[in-house]
Amino acid sequence: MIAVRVQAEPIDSAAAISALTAGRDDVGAVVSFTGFVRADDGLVALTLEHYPAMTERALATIAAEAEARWPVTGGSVVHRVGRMLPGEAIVLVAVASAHRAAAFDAAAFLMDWLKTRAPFWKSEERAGGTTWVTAKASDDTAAARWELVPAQSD
Amino acid sequence: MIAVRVQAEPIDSAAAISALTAGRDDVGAVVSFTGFVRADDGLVALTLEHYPAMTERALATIAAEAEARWPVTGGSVVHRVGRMLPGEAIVLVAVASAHRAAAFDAAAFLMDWLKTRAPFWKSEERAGGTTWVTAKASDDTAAARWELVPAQSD
Amino acid sequence: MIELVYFAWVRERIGVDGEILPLPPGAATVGDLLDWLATRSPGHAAALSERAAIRVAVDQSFVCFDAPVTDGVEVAIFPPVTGG
Amino acid sequence: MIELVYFAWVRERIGVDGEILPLPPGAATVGDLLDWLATRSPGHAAALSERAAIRVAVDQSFVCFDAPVTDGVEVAIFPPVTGG
Repeated sequence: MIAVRVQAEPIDSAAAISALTAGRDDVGAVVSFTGFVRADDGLVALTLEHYPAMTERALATIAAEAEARWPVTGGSVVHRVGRMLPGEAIVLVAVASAHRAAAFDAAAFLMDWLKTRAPFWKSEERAGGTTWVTAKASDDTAAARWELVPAQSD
Repeated sequence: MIAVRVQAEPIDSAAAISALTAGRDDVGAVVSFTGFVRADDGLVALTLEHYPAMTERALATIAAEAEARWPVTGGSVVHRVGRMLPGEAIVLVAVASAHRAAAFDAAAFLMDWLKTRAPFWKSEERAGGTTWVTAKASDDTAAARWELVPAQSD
Repeated sequence: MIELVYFAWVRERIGVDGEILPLPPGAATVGDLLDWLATRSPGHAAALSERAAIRVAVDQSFVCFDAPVTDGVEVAIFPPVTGG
Repeated sequence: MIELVYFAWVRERIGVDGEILPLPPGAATVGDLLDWLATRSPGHAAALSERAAIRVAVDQSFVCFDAPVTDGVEVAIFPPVTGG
């Protein structure tokens, strides 16, 4: 019910969001999150690398977990990979449900899990060179709200 | 920065959402909520009545409060009034920010406040007649998350 | 004079969108005003009988029943809001 | 044999996308495997020295360092994920 997709092409958020209600009259709420490349500190471009053999499985797991936790009527997770410029969308999460709390929570959950459990890595391109983005502790904290186990503990 | 609007015309969610990032490279996250008319229990149509002299002030207050609480880069609140059919959008809240937590929280806050502090009333039209929707205690509970005082206490 | 405006089922039960009335003698608060209004007609009584289901705004701001009412204000009376 | 695949700066420091190697004798866990890999070249050592910054997936599932490694599996080694 929650469709997942990884693509090199630009993300069409509007199409993915409107698809969740097209021809339906049982959807009461749609919540969407779109993440964009910011031009912070002279950023020129962002490149997303991923682990193709694992990505599909990880996204399907995330989607199944959200469906098990909330009564969603549909959803879409689209993650872009490759090189992208400031202002372009990196990721879209959209969830439809009969009621707003489920839609908000499922969308926040999907993002928190994506940030901590999906095999994507960002590198930032600036005039001075290219550097890998470091994982944020705040993302682990956000994921812990849902009582998710961390990706790995020693 | 958060634009508010009441209109009888259908809501164009895609346009309102994309306007928040058009020509910008400092937005990292956009969260949108769209509420729709559901065809529950044979619902034929929903009519939204409002208190025009107060609505504008209430929405501006809600927007100012969200801007004071979170570092948003922009936002849009559009509430429809009049008669609408199942599948049509009743309300749109969209918030842009540098980071996702602020965008999620501000959007949820705006919806919780709209549900409990904005002067709109829904009536539901069914084959058996038209009835006014009763306020839900769960909406007050959701609004209380933000330590908002209720709309009125005796 | 005060301007009264009614919404949703409060409006339907009273039967008018609003009315302009002199501030009743001795009415100092919103609660006093509601008590007096309820005596004006069976419709007013039906609209205002269940006080817990009534919300009031004075000059477009939500107020409590013990808020003061003074000459010249706009008093809106309606059920709890259900928008969004 | 096991198939090793590397991502992000782990890949860059080791200098290859991956390699197919025999399971080293005595290596029972992911931790044992990392210890042995770190001895293979200065690049491997640089990539694997800071163990707290390393995550591992076996057959595309995240595992802990004490998880078993057996012949025939795919072991992915990478930094903490930063997508989304």
